[in-house]
Amino acid sequence: MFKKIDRSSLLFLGGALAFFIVVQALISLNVLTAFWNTILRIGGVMAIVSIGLNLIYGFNGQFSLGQWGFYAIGAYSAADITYRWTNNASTDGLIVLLLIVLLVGTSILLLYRLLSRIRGLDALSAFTVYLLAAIGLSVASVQLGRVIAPPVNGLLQALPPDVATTIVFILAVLIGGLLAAEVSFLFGLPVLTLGSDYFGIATLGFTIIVKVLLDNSDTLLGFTEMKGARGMIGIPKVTSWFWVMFFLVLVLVITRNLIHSSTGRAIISVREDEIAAKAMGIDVGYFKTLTFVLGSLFAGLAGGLYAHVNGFLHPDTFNFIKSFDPMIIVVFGGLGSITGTVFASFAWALVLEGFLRLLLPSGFETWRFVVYPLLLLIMMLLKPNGLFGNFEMPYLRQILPPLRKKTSQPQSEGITVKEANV
Amino acid sequence: MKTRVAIFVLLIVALLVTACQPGAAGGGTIKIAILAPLSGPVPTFGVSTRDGALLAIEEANAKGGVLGKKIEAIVADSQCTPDPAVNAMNKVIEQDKVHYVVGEVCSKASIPISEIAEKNKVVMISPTSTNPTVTLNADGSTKKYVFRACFIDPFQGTVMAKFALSKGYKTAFILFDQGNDYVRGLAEFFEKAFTENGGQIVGKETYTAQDTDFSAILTKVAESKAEVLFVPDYYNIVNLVGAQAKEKGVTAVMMGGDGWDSADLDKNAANGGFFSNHYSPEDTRPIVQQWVANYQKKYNSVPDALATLGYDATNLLIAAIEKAGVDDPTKVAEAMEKLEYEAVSGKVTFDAQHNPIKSAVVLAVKDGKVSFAASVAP
Amino acid sequence: MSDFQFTPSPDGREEILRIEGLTKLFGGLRAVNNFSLQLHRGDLNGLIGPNGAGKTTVFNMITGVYTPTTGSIQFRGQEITGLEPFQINQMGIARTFQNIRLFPNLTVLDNVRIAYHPHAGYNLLDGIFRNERFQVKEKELTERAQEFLSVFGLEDRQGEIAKNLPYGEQRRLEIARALAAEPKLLLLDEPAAGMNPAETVALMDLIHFIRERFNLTILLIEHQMRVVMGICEYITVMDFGEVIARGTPAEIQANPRVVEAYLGPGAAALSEKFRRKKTV
Amino acid sequence: MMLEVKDLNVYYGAIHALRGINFHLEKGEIVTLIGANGAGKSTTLNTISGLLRARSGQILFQGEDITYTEAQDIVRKGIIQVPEGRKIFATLSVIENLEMGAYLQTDQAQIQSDLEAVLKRFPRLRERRKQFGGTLSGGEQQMLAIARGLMSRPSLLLLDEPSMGLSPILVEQIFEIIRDINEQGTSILLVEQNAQMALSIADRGYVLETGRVVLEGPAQELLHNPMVIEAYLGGHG
Amino acid sequence: MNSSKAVPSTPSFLDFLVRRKILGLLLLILILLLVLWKLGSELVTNPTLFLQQVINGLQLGFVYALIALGYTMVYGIVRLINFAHGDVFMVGAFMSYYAIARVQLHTWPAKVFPNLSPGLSIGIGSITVILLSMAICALVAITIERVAYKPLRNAPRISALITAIGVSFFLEYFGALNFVFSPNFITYKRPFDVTTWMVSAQGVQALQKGQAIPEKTVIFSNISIIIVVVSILLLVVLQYIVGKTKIGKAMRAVAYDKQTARLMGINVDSVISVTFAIGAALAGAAGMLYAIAFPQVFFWMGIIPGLKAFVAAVLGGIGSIPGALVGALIMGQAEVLSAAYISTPMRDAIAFTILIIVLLVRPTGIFGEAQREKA
Repeated sequence: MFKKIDRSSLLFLGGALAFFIVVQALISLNVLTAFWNTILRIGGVMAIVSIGLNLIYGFNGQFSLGQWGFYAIGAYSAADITYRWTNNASTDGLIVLLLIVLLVGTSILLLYRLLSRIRGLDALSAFTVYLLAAIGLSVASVQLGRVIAPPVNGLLQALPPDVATTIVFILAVLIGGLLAAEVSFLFGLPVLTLGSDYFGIATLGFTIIVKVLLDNSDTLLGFTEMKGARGMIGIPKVTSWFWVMFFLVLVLVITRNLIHSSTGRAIISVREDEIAAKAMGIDVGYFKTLTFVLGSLFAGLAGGLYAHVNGFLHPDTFNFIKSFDPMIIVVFGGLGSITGTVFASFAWALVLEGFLRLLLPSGFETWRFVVYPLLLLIMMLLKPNGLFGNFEMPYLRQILPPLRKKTSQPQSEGITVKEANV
Repeated sequence: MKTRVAIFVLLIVALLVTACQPGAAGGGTIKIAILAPLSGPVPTFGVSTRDGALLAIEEANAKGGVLGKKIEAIVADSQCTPDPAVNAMNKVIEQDKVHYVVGEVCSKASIPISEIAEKNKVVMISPTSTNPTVTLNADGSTKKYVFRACFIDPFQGTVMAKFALSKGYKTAFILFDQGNDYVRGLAEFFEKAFTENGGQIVGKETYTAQDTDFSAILTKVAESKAEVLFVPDYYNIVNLVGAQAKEKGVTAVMMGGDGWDSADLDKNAANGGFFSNHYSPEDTRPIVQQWVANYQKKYNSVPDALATLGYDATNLLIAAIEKAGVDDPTKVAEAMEKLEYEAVSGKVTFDAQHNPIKSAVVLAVKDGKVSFAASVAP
Repeated sequence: MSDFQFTPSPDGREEILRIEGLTKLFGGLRAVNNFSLQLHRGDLNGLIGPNGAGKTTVFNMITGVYTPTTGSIQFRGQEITGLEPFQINQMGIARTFQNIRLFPNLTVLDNVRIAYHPHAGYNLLDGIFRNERFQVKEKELTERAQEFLSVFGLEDRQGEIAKNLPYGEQRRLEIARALAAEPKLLLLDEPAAGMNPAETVALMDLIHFIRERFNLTILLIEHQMRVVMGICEYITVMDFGEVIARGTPAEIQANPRVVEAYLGPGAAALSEKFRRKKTV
Repeated sequence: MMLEVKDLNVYYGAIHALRGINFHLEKGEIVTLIGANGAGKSTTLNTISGLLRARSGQILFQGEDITYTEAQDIVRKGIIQVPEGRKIFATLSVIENLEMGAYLQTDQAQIQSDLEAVLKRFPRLRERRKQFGGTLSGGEQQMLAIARGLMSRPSLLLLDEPSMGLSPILVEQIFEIIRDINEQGTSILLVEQNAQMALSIADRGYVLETGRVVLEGPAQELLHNPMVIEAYLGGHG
Repeated sequence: MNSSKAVPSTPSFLDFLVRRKILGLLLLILILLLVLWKLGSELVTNPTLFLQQVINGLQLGFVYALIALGYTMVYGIVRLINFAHGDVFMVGAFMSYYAIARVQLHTWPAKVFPNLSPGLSIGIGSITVILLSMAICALVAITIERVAYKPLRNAPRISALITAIGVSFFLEYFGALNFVFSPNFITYKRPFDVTTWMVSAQGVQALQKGQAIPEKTVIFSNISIIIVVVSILLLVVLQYIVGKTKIGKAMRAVAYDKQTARLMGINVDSVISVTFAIGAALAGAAGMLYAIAFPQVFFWMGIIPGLKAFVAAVLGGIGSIPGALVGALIMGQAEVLSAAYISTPMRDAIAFTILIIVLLVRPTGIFGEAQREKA
């Protein structure tokens, strides 16, 4: 049964395709106007961020408020790449970040192998090693990038502009995701040793630190094109409904395959009972880090997509108050339910930005944010486990393998304990 | 399970129904959308702007509307934040089918929506967004459909620098909000003009919009013995800075920009300070007196800079429509470029980058009153 | 030092576990003091003692949950103190818990499959791409897990959520899960707690059976003497962190210190004393 | 009749912890519930105390149905539990722990005199009255737990494994105290693993196994009942 | 130590550096030395300025302490991060604003007893106002607890956290409505005038209006004194309530062990309500003091102080009352000193960096109790 693609996968992919085509058709026919189009795209982007958070919180049990910071990192790094390409016709951003992502990523993997052989590893010391490696390699990448960029410029410029931009865009989104993932690895390494609520607060701190850095991106960080608090303009608006759906489906498939593999079960076991998981040979620290990095990867991807929706980035979008939004969505949809998360993301965007805007009578525009928390409150009181609890649609549902054919097991038959009959 | 399916279906149906709802036919009226941050961090700015704009529309309607049609105001909340602003802009363009937009207040919201305006050929006039890129494309060309009703930063910063020097002050300390481009712009151009003309900046400090405790930096100001403290922020920050400056022994004269202009400016805290503005309420021009009186009658408070600019922006728009003679955004935009209009904030024409050319005044805060101090031509 | 003598196994079996001078202090409290123990392949030994005697603390030190204050633990000749619990498990020591620690919201099958993870034979990327290797290994792993379940009579329950199982089945599931890690040494912490007599008898048979079938060495903590006396070949008795007796079940039952530790000091005499008071 | 428990059924989630327990306790008696770990002894006490809710059955205290009464009202009626593992408030001083026992008492003078009486009974506690509960030794904690229970002026004291983790000498002391408290008129329901000890001071006993009463009778009879001995030391299964 | 394929052991140079925590410690020590060197050199260059900044930080720290206590008490008892606490603080500030600016409540002693000395009369009046806003905040908090938290006590912990965020949004935006509080920044009317004193080698003098401060002078105002004194007073009262009263002891008992507290006859629900009320009352007082120090009230004013105070509570060890005070004082100093000497735009980032570093060194905060191991 593992060999063939099962019915639920076909149904899911078909359904996703159908959903994409229907919405795309409605967009093309202008039935769904730019207003709804934007909201749907934002909903999709939020779904990706929230799936990442659901992995971290819902499946691995780590209370993280840092998702928004990684989202910001993905958004700004991807935007910087495409900005340099479209405005300066230069690939230096692309090349340098690509080199950083690759070199630092490789060094992390290599160092991880090396360091994991050390008994009783101290997280902070390990962090220092990784940090030094990351800083060194980043500096090297910048130098190296200057050499490599010009020939690649020529190469890309030879392509039709649309194709080149698309290539740069896809790479930018992926690099944004990977960069967020690597930063999350460095940050998570020491911080993941903290107990649950303390971890949440430290990650909230991360979001705030990222926001402050973005506020000063042009002065302290030296990226003048990001323009700090003036907001970054000139990013090509290439994130179409297609790309949102493409990445959403990709993330869904990855998440589903991950969760339904041995790795996924190990991740969940950490949430269920850390001590029992350790006793069963699960390297709890490794799986916490892995999940955190994966969740942040998704956040970074989503950030890259978001940057190219409106073509404008402002640090205020990454304010810590908004960092609760993915958490609200995840809890609202149901912890541990990917279906719920996706549904809640779209519902959140459609209700808050869509219906409430349209339905509230004029003069009551400000009531949007009075109604929203009330809705939230009522929903939480009525369904404290979220809208979907742990319900999953068929594709995401764990399939129970069929029972093995009974082989003859004479010894075991005799002593098999019957169910307590009293 | 069933309920979930039901909810899902309901949402889809609702989406389709609302989406397919045709925007109300625009036959009998001309619609003007007002995008203002009614919620979010600074609703107070949004409320003022909206009130000013609504008053302009009301007055125009009282005079029979424009092109013989009534004007219909559509208010949308844009939260001074990019995403909601984009949604609000899309909503008024797509659902309400407006051709003219007054807004947004904050540059960070105005920039993304100006691109939508340009793409959809909708005339947009921002009452207060000072960032140059609001009216400019990425390549430096001017956006055809986007205008603004306020000074851009260089002008006010320069005005105040010159004014400070003319008063004989030689040293200044600048406080500005790193996260607010309006404040930052004013601060930068003040510094430039002040030092170029012989003054000296003895210190610069930043804060964030959420800060309330300025004790650390005000202690530094007191220590620096600067003669002028330039705080080009909105009145709420000025109130806090002014109140604490006195406790910290700061003797410098406070100066700032049009952000100070508000009925809520703490005249006690800002006592002895000066700020640049678009007009003086003491101005005897009838349009100014009429405006102040009408506003006071309707909203029971003195109009602030935001209300005034909201009023002016709307009037400029109406005048341009009138001048164009047709309800056609392209024509209106062309008419606007050549417009010459007597607004509350002075006689306005637009330069090549769609920024208004108008004169500024400097107002003094003294003994609980705001009074005219000087007039500066562009 | 300890009076404990390490001896080679009479029939030359491999030494599995050697604990020497193990001591654990919690603050000032001496939870375990100078504990020593030796196990050979195939041993089925018991560790008994009243509540709070320090038995579970010994288990926690063997499995790496606590680091011993002093002392050494060698598993098949390798020092394992200071290793992480998961590393110790991967080396071949599995355990169950006194107050059942299943993964409560997962299915019975997944509980077992999780323990099989270190031997899954495919990695993260295989899982994400669902390649051939994943398909094969996952199938193998699942069948293996089901096999374990069927040994424990839980095959029909594979889809059940673990926390909804009756108590006795939860116990058996926990043992099945521990075995899925393919251990050489199995530590059972009060496996019969909360079981009724019928279930207990069945459990004892089961323990015997798994020892044979999986070639295990077993150390178990138990309160119910009838279990310990019934199946253990050799028993170590602890009280107040100290070993107070060692020996075969018969020896232990006859040992006055053990009787006192369990039944109270001079039970009969004390009873007389209280009786007298009552009647006065 | 002081306490009567009829057909009590209690569940933990899906686990059927008590399966129709019946027993009773007369005024002035010491009754003991004995049995192995997980037999349902503590569950019974917690249900009487109102921490757990019975799914069916009835608990009568002095003729009054208290099956669904709130925990604090049960204490008010005169039943107090000295929980398993002492459960001293480690962050409160000894005196404060005792005051918590008297939480529902309002008469300050009476609380003071009770406090005095309790400290007199437990001189060790008087020595340590300013110390935090968490710093006491096991035996002292057990004394404090009993003393704290007495501060509520109970007519029925529920004791959950008072001998747990104590040395024989201390166990003896604790049991003497229990005896003593009983002689001064407080009825006692004692849950113990240490069966001989418990039966030696009790009037009657019930043996619990997996949530049901399997044996009951006068303590002296149970003490010599081979089934009890076997249940603990197990001749052979 | 034996080695084999399964047993990790690399006794090498790297092992030495990494395992012995040396690298990690070096990193931390390096950061610490840099900060100390920077601050030390500033202290030497201009000691009065430094002292002045410390005084500024002290005033801020005490206000944070009052808010932090509410977080810490609620967390200690129900393990809930009460995000709405900052907004209760805002309600307190608004209440005192209305009482002073609209009702002139602070002038009642002058009206009823015209012969009272003005200082005393304003003092009594201000105390009335602060008590009023404390009482209203307590009521608001009890209502919130009953409506939004109590029904979720047996639900997953995160549900209550989400409702806390919901309540926080609601209080803000409902407060922003015109007929509730206001969407505007409102200038707060202090019940008394500000007086500033200079302390120098010449002694203490009042600072005249418009007078520049001479060299080597430290100034402080009656506002800092009032804030510090009132805060300390409230802390003493709180310490008394928690330490000596029956309800305080019950609070500690419930925080330690709810089940056993129930066995003692303690009504856990009402103790929790009281805890919320006391925490909120402190926030109400803090609201008024904060508004006096930084005279402006605004519907969003609770968010940032709330966040900072929350960080302070965590820094000190959430659940610990002295921890909240120490954490808040550290936060106050960290904020002011980093604004003054390190980097103004980065001051929030610096505050959080300190928090993260402290947590890495002491995972449960400065006064936090170590997490109990369990197996």
